[in-house]
Formats: sequence, C-alpha cells, structure tokens
Amino acid sequence: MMVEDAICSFCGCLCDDINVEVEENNVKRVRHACRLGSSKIMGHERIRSPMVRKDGELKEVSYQQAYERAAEILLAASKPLLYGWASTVCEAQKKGILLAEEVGGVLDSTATVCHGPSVIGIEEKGLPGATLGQVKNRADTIVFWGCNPAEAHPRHSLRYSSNACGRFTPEGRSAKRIIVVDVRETRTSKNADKQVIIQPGTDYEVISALRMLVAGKGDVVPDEVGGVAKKELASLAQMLLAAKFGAVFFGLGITHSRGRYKNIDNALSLVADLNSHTKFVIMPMRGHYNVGGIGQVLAWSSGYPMSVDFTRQAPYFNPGETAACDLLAKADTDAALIIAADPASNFPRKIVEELAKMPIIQIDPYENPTTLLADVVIPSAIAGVEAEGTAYRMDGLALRMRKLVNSSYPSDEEILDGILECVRSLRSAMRMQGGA
Amino acid sequence: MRNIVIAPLAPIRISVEAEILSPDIFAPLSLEQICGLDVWQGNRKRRISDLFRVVGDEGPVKPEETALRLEGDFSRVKRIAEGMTAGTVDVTGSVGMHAGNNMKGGRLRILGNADDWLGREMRGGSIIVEGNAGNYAGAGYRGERCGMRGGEIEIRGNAGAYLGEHLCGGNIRVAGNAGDFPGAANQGGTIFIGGSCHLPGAEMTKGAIIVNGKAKVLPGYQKLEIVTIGGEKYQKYAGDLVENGKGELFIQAGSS
Amino acid sequence: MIIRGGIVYDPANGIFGEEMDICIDGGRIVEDAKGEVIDARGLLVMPGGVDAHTHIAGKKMNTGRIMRPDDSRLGTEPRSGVCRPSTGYTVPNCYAMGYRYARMGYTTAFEAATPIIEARHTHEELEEIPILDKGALTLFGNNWEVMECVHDKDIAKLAAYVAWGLRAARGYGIKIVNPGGGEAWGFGSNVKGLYDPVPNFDVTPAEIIHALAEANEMLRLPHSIHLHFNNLGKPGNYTTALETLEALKDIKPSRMRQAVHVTHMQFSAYGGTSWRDFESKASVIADYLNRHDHATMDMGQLLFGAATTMTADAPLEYGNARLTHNKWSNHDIELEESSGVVPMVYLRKMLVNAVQWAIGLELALLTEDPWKVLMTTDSPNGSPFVNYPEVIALLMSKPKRDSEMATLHAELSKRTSLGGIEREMDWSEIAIMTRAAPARILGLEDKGHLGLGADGDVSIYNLSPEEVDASKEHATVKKALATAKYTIKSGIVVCKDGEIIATPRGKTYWVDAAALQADMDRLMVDLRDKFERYYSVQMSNYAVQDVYVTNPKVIKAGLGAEPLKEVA
Amino acid sequence: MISGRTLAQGANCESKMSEDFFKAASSCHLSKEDYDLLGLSDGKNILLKNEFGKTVLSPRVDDGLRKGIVFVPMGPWANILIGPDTGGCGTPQFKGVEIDIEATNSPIMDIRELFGSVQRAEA
Repeated sequence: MMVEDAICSFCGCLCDDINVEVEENNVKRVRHACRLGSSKIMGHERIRSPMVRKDGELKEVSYQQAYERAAEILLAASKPLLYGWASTVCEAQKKGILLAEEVGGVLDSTATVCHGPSVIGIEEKGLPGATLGQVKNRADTIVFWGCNPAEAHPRHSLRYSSNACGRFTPEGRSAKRIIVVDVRETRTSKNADKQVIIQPGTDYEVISALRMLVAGKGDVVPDEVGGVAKKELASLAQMLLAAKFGAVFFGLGITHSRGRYKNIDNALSLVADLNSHTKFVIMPMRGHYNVGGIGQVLAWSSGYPMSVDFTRQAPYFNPGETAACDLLAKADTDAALIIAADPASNFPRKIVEELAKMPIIQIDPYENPTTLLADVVIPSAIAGVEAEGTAYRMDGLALRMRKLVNSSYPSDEEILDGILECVRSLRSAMRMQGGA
Repeated sequence: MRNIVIAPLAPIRISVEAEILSPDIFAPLSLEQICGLDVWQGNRKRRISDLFRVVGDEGPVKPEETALRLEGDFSRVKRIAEGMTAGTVDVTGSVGMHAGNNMKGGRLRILGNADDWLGREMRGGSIIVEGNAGNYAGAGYRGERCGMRGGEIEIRGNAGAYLGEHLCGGNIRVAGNAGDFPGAANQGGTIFIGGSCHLPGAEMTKGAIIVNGKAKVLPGYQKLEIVTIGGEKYQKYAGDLVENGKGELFIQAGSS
Repeated sequence: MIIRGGIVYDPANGIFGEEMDICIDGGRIVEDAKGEVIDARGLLVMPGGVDAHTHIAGKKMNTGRIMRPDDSRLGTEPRSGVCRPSTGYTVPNCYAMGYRYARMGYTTAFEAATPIIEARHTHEELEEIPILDKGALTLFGNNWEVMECVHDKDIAKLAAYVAWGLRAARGYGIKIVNPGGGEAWGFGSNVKGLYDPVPNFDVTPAEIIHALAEANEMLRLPHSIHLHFNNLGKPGNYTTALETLEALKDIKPSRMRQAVHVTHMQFSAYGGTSWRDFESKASVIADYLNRHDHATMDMGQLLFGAATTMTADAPLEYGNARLTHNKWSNHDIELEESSGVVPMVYLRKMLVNAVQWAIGLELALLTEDPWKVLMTTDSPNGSPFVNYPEVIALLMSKPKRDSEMATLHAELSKRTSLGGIEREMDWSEIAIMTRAAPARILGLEDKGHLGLGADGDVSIYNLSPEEVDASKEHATVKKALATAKYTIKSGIVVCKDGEIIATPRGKTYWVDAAALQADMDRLMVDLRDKFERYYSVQMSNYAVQDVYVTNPKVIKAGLGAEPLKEVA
Repeated sequence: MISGRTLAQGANCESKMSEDFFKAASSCHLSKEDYDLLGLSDGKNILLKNEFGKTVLSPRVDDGLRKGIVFVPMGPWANILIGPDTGGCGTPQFKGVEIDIEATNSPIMDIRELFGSVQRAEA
C-alpha cells in the first residue's frame, strides 16, 4: 500500500509530499524525503515495554503500573518539570498542559535550548514573517543567517527557498541571490552567491552596522565590524536593498551565540527597517517538526509560548527563571516528566548531573541517554508515523500528520491521559485519607 | 520604628515566592498575623511560620515606621519587598530574583548578592546591594516597553547582563563591571558603570550611560568630543543612531 | 427551566420590556417547561449576546499573545472551580475568551478573519474556547483564484471557489479586507483606492468587491459579504467608504438582509487630509445609511487605553508600527492574504484618538435605525471586548458622554458633532444592537431572539430597567452589564453573579454551499495547477478535516439547496 | 568551539545508543592548520577541555573552519564543555565557547561510559 502526501515528522519544514510504501504494517520505502526524514520514518530499535526502576535496575511493568508510579512521582513533587513536547503532536501537548495544571508543574519545551531566544526577541519586536509559499513565489533575495539548511533542513531550499520556483520566481535558483552569514563555511554557504564570515559572537554589532548602512548612515560605521570590512558590509546592504522580496532565515548560529535574544531583536529591527525601502520577511528555522506546535498550543492555553510555570495555578512565564535549564541549574525542581526529548544528550553536562538527582519519568519510543537516568520509562507510538495529529510548520502553518502504520504502543496522548487519570484518583484518595 | 526580624528555619531548596515580605503588608499586622501569612514554595502554600522565624515589635504601625530585617540566606526567596512604598528592608545575606520588584518608595538594602531582576519596573525608593546583582537589574518584564521609571539602584559589586533594559527613568550606579547590553533601549534613565561592560546603550533613544572602564561601542554611535565629568575625561558618543537615538554615552578616555 | 418574571427585551419578536416568563427545554426556547426556576423578577432579561465581529482565534490572535507577554500577565486569574486559568487583557487565552464573554451575558461570537490555508489553526483555538457558540468568516479579498475569476468575469466559477473555500475552511461567510491591497503588500505596496489596479492581476478593488457580492448572492449565503474598506485608518477615507457603498447599490440580496455588512466603520469615517486636520465624517456616513437600505455596519468603537491591533490589512499595520514606533508582526499568506499585529495605546490627551473615540459613538447615534448598527469594538483593535459595557453606557447616557468629553482635548468639539447629539439609546435599541441585529445580519435563525425554537441562550442582569435611569445612573448600567446575574447557554446556567459555574462545549457554525458541478470541475483544473506550482502544501493536506470541528452546526446554502427560512 | 546539527548526527538522533550515532557525534571538526599544528595526522584523538569538563573526540579536517574555531556536532560529547549558565534568558550558550585543545592518545568514551559516571539518586 502506498500512503501519498504523508507529512514528514523530522524537522520544521514539515514536508507534506512524502510517499510511503507500507507492506504488512511495515514501512518498506520512503520516497521524496531527505536523509533525516527517511531515517525517522523508517524507524529504529524501540523500547519494548514500560519499565520502572527498582534497586537501580529498570524492570518491565504494565502500562498501568507505570502510570501509577508516574502519578506518585508527580504528586510528591512541589515543583515538577514537564519537559520536551517538540516531537509530538498538538493533541498530546494539550493533554500535557492539562497535566501541568493538575500537578502544579512547570511546562517547558525544547525551544528553550533552540529558538527560545528568538521568542524573547519576538516579544521585543514582533515577527515580520510570511508562510513559506510566499517566499517560494516571490523571494529573489534570501539570507541564511547562522543556519545551515543543507544539513539541518535539507529540502528547505528546493521546496521553499533557494531553489524553489513559483509565480514570480519561475527561473528558480538562477534568478535569486543567496547570501549566507556565518562564522564558518558550510554546505549552505558553499552554494551561496555571497558569504560573509563574521567573528563568533559579533552578530549584534554586524546587524547594527547593516541597519546604519540601510538607513544611509554609513559614515558613522567604523571601518570594520565583527571582522568584516565596512566595504563588504556596504555591498551586503546594497544587495538587501536591491531585493524585490527578501527573506531572512536564521538559526541557532545566532540564538546560541553571545547576545542571544538581542541578536534576534536586532535582526527583526533590520527587517522592519528594510520594509521602508522594499519588502522583507524573516523566519526562524525551527528544528523539531512540532516545536512550533507546542509554542502555539501553549500560547492559546496559557498566554505564553514556552517555560510556563503553573505551580501557583496561574500561568507565569519568564525564561531565565522558569525554563528547564534555569530550574535545573539552580536545583529548583524536584521531579521531571520528559516526553519526546532527550535532555540527557542535549543539555549541558552540569545540568544533566542535576537532572539525574531527581526522579525522572520518560515517555519516548526510543532508548536514549535520558533512559539511562529514568525511573519510569513509558514507550509510546511514534507521533506522525504510528499516530495522527496536528503539527505546526516553522512558518506557523498547521497540518494534520497522517498515520502510516498501526502500532501496539499507546500514543503520547493516551499515555498522558493514563497518567492524568492516575493523578486524579491518587489525589482524591489522598484527600479522603487526609479527611479521615 | 517597629523592628521585625525574619530568618529561615532551615536552608531552602525549592525557591519560595514571598511577595508579602514587605513593610506595606507587615505594618498593620500583629506578629501572629504575620506568621499566618501565606507564601508559595513550588505548588505548596506554606505559612511564613512554616519556613521562617519571626520576632520583633508588635504593631500596628504605618509602613514608613516599619523596619524589616531579613537575617540569613534569602537567595532562594523571590519577590522580597515587592511593590513596597515606605519603610526599610535590610537583608544580611543574599536575595533571590525580583527583589524590590515594582518598588515605589522606602529603602531596600542587601548585604549579600541580588539575583536577576532586582528592582524590576521600580518607580521610586532606593536599593543598595553591597555584593553583586544578577541580570536585568532595573529592567522591565518580558515584552514590556518600560523598565525602571524612577528611584535609585546602587550596586557596589558587579552587575549582570541587560542592566537597566528599557530604562525609562531613575539612576543606576554599579561600582564594578556590568555584563552585556547595559542600558539597552534606554529611554531616559542614567547608568553609571565603574568598571567595564560590553555593547552599552543598544537602541538607546534618550538618557545617559557613563562607563569608567572599557566598553565595546556599537556601530550606531557617533564619536563626539572629549568631555570632563567630575574631573575625569570621557569620550562622548551620541546614539544609538539605528533608532535615531539622542542618548549620550561616555567612555573614559583612553580606556576603550 | 423557567425564567420567572423578568423584564424581557426581545426586539426580533416585538417585545420591548414586557414582564414575562421564558421557558427552556432541551436547550431551546419552548412554550412551557418544568425544572429549575430562576427568579428574574423585575430584572433586565435579553437573549444571549451575539458578537458578529471580533477577533478571538487563529494565527494573528496567537501572534498577539506570543509577542505580548506584557499583556498576557495583565489578566491573570488562577485555575479554580470549573475554570482553567485565564491570562491576558487585549489578547486573552482561549479560556478567558469564553469566560469573559459569558460573564457579560454573551453566548455567541464570530471570529472575523481567517485565511483558508490557516483555518485549521483557527478551529483548533475555537475548539478550546469554552461555552460560546462560534463561527469564523473566511478571507477572500486578496486570493489569487478570486482575482483570476474576477479578471475573467467568471462569477459562476468564483461562486464555486467560494463554496469550495468555505468548505475547506469550515468557514461561515465571505470576509473581504482591503481587497487587492493584501496582494500588493506581497511586494511591499498597497492599492490607493477602489479603482487602483492590483499589481500583476489587472483587476481593481471595486471589481473584486462587486464580484464577491454577486457570488455571495448566487450562493444564497446566510450572511452578506463582510467588508473592511480600502484605505481604512487613513484621514479622508470617508470618500472611499461612500464610493464603495455606492458601487454595491445594485447588488440584489438573495435573502431578507443587507447586501453588504461594513465592519468597524469608525476606522473608515475619517475626514481631513492628514492627522493634523483630521476630523469626523461620521455624520456623512450615517446620513448615507439613513437614506439607503443595502448596507449595515458595526461601530468598531475605540476606547482609551490598551489595545492590540490585528488585521488582514497588512500595509495598515506597517504604518501603525512606524507611526507609534511599536513592535510589529506581519504575516503574508501565500496566494491568499497578508496580515499584521501591532500593540497600541489610545490616549485621552491625543486629539486624534479623542476624535476616533467620538466617531464610533456618532455613527451609532446618528444612524436612525439600530438594526443597521452593531455595537462592537472590533476587539481587540478598538478596545478589548470586556469593555462593551462602557460603550453601551456611553450610548445610553448623554451626561456620561459629556463628562468624558470634558476630560478630552478642547479642540475635539470642532472636529466632531458628538457634543451636540442628544440621543440616548434605550434598552430596546441596545438589545437590537447587541443581540437581534447581529444575529439577523449574520443570518443566524436561532440566535438573538427568544421566540419558540430559538436557542436557549438568555442573559439576566442585576438591574431593573423600570427603575434605573440609564442616563443618570450610567455607572450602575455599566456595572450590571459587566457581570451578568445569570448567563444561560442552551438552557444551562454557565455564569451566576459573575462566577463561571459550567463550561459546556459550544457549537461551530459553518456554511456548506453547493455550486454547479460544471463550475466546480472548471475550478478544479485551476486549483490543481495552483497546488502543483504555487502552494507550499499538497491539495490533499489543505482542507480542514472533520476532526477539527467536533460540534459543527452546518448551514446548507448554495445552488439547488432548500431555500433558507428567513429570520423573523 | 561551536556545536550544531550535522546530517549524520540528525539522521541518528533517534538511535542515540547506536554505533552510527557514536560515529556521527563524537567528532571534532577543525581547520587543516590547527590539525597540523596539533600533529593529529598519526591517528591521535583530540582532547577538548575548559572549566566545565573535558572530552575526547576524533578529529576531522574541515576546510570551512578558520584557524581557532572548532565545530562539534551537537550532543552529549559537545555538551560536556557547555556551561550551565542560561545568561538570564533560559538558553545555555552552545556556541562560541572558549576551550583548549590538544592531541591525546586517550580513547573516546562511548555513550554508556559517558553517562556511567553521572550520579543518580534513587526516587
């Protein structure tokens, strides 16, 4: 059987033209996807059964037993952290928010170690953006700043940006000017018309210089900024001004560097400034396929897109205080539920060492280093492959993920429901005991 | 003055949110009533007396007649002296985030260090920190256009990043170094930094920043003349011109 | 349920302040019922409020939330009882939307602008809004397929596209925002007026509007076209408003309703040549409406304080952002639309803002027939919807208007006629502007009235219309309207004395219109090509799936459909 | 040092316990100049260290890097060198981290060894 127009659940491109050949409930072949997407859809070795750690060893248990243990851990905590959420569907995210409210926890997503700074930048300046199709149809000038889509978003260029053809861009790549700004040469920059290599940590200054040049105040700009000659920056500014429709895509090269959200803040202003002269839009290159989704769901549920503290029953938001890494770095949390994420691999080592000191519940299809630290391990169906649901593309467009194969594993949503039910019954049992 | 002393009964792990630790709240209450006030520790509502020892004079009095002394380590206690309008708060140790948040009057003195967001959106009064302050001292909340609007913050040690972000008024004085982006989007306040800092005055439109040590200056700043302030020579800059700013930046001559 | 002894205002059924009982059974108004008795003796009773134009869901609302944590923190209320937590003032979270409307006695609200391609997101949010019945209007005014049909003068194919688009978006009706301007914004420009050609498409805004109105009537849609004029928000734009209204005079409505609904007219009734000589032209607009019957409008009242502007009029938002030096979000939507979000604060001391404030009130007070003017703030553009009681109090009380004006710029009286208007609206007129008329204008047969078979949505206010003099006691009026004594939704008490006590799931209206198969076939050739070459998604992944509208109320329309029952 | 996504790391990020992921994420890319300077051509590994920790990786020449900049695929090996400070905004600084590098004969730890030393507290 061939599933057509399936949606890839790897990165924020959310390519929706994937054809998947399924035989006897197994994925046999994946067409149109990139290496990252194919690998995800083809699948890897799975966790076989729910497990609970006893005497230092993970022992197989039933789902119900795992849910009950998870509920005990969450209810015993005075500040549980519910972290992950980027690689699962919105339906599970909604349940997660409800669970965070019920147990009085802090819900945070992997955005805080990716584009969290972008969100803070957007809070300062707003986001002048567009859907990816707008870029495909119109953009004649594309800037990749601190991102490397050739490796992180392999089909971005063909479907949406550099190599895409659309109504006003019928000649595709040949009529476009591609600019890459980075601290190193990358596969992306090697195919660019212009690459600008800057010193690490100088993004903010370079953007300020460009804003000055775009505004015609180049005379104030020093001869060299961020290791780049003013002449070079002036020619870059000219390229930007010459665009009929320009698009800036930015990645972790700018959010993870010195300056963090201020870099984004300034880039957003550069784009706003450019709109006084021509048309420009800007967009973060989101990594996980539905990291956009948790931001959207959390925003409409709580008012904030990440790092929401529900401990006082009212949402409170302040990355720097309520983000996962903040809480762990300050040992200000006492249990963790990790879903669709692997903080043991992706957090700084010192923070992982703090994480390991607390009880951890893990919900994931795959074994990973977080499993090595977990007290409760609950294997789940792979969202977007074995379970359907909603995901938000990097431009905020919602799509419905198809189910490609059946699975004996429960979905993330079902698992969270199971835990939620145990939390409620355990709490009412505790209340009755307390009352007796 | 009515003196009230509060001290933690034991070291605090999960941080406590204690916006009620303020002369305005305590002044009209008896010690017993104060002991019964709620604070939050994570998702648990606790009484002050569950976590702290409270001793001192009986009330009621007016806030300006209240002297609150916090003895010991309050580094995991947040929102101390939030919104206080009068009286004094003295802390012998360090304080957690958001101390002096939205403060309007009175005096907060911290002998140890202050964590992030000291004096956030402060409108009046004074804060003195003998040690260091974290990030965002005198800044505004996320997405807010205005940080501190009035009053004084004096930090005798170093300050972290984003010092006085979105400053709309008031004075901040740091004896030591400041981190990245002090005075970003300053719209009318004054910042003095005794040591060095990185990229001061980003998008500043009004106000002044004086740096006694070294600082990397943004490309949106126009170099002007050398001026003398308090007997010291400073290189004056105007900016940030990316925002057509009319702010003034002074960096000690010969240091940058 | 029996609501006993209230003073009932049900203008659609000719009831203007009569003491009577209202019975509800099975979620609908019935002749007789048993069960719970609600004592409403002497109290003001009206049908549940209906908001025909508000922004409550979708990408731009969420963009507002994400860019405004400063606003989200303002409305924080903890989770308690049956309620999940609330946040936000101008951009509330989904739960607050439902609770706050219900607290004011509103039971129905229509989201005013959704591009088809982003309708899935809009429905995700609508589903999370508790209590309210809702629907979403669908944007068509800058859509490539629309403009191509208009260019080819192929109204039949255009109608087929509208039918297809409403189905794909699970949408309720045709929304047109700055037609042609959104497309022009794709390359950073705008259209200047009704007859300025849209770049690359060789059509004018006038042609787009007229053709969509024709298609609307060809499909016999329950609602008329819902129009946000070109040049909105610009001094001197009242001429564009009048020109546009004139251009639609020949449209023959297919139902007993208007041919065009003009939204947030306040933003389009501007005189002057710049913000310096900016003045009200509300009287000219009201005069036009008094002499013509093909158009209705809503106020789009502006109130002083915080707002968040959000509209598909993207070039307007860029202008707003540059003018106020505020944060700016923009969102261009491939082949369909553009849009923007900018926070705003309207200041008493600003003459321009004071004139804007006056214009909304003038429009309502100078238009004789309240069935032609809906009370809105274009929430959250003019002000968040929680401030409706303030608007109503202003409409009902000349002393309140006078005391407000006394605090405003001295120049104001030269720029508007508001000070000279004596009219004070009564409860019948308020019931029309907030209940009966929005339901009729939208074509919602079961809403906005208390006749037999209507939805059992009732609001009861802690105010005796016979004892309270709204002119003098405007503060009492405002307070009573802000917190309904009871809000009853489909026969369930959802709010009592301001407290939310039940959160039933509301339904979502959408219109399923039929077009001729031959037209649909021709359309499909176009659309396949567009998906192949221009869209960034596959056609098979485009339309909103049923799972996103879990409690639908489908209204059939279109060619060959049963004639719709007319609203009373 | 900067850390970030590579194709190979990304393709294996859901099989982190595998040999493929080990190969993809335990490398350190550096300029030819630095490579030669450290004398890495005879099969030696490279030791990266700073105040937060040290990690041994296999060196790879990358023409895209300037002298003085090394790239390590994101993951647990790179993260040993990342500080816990979130700089007041929730996100650690994963790029632009100052480190010292030298050649070493020490072996590269596999994923289980890497986490074997993490102290766990029993729930």
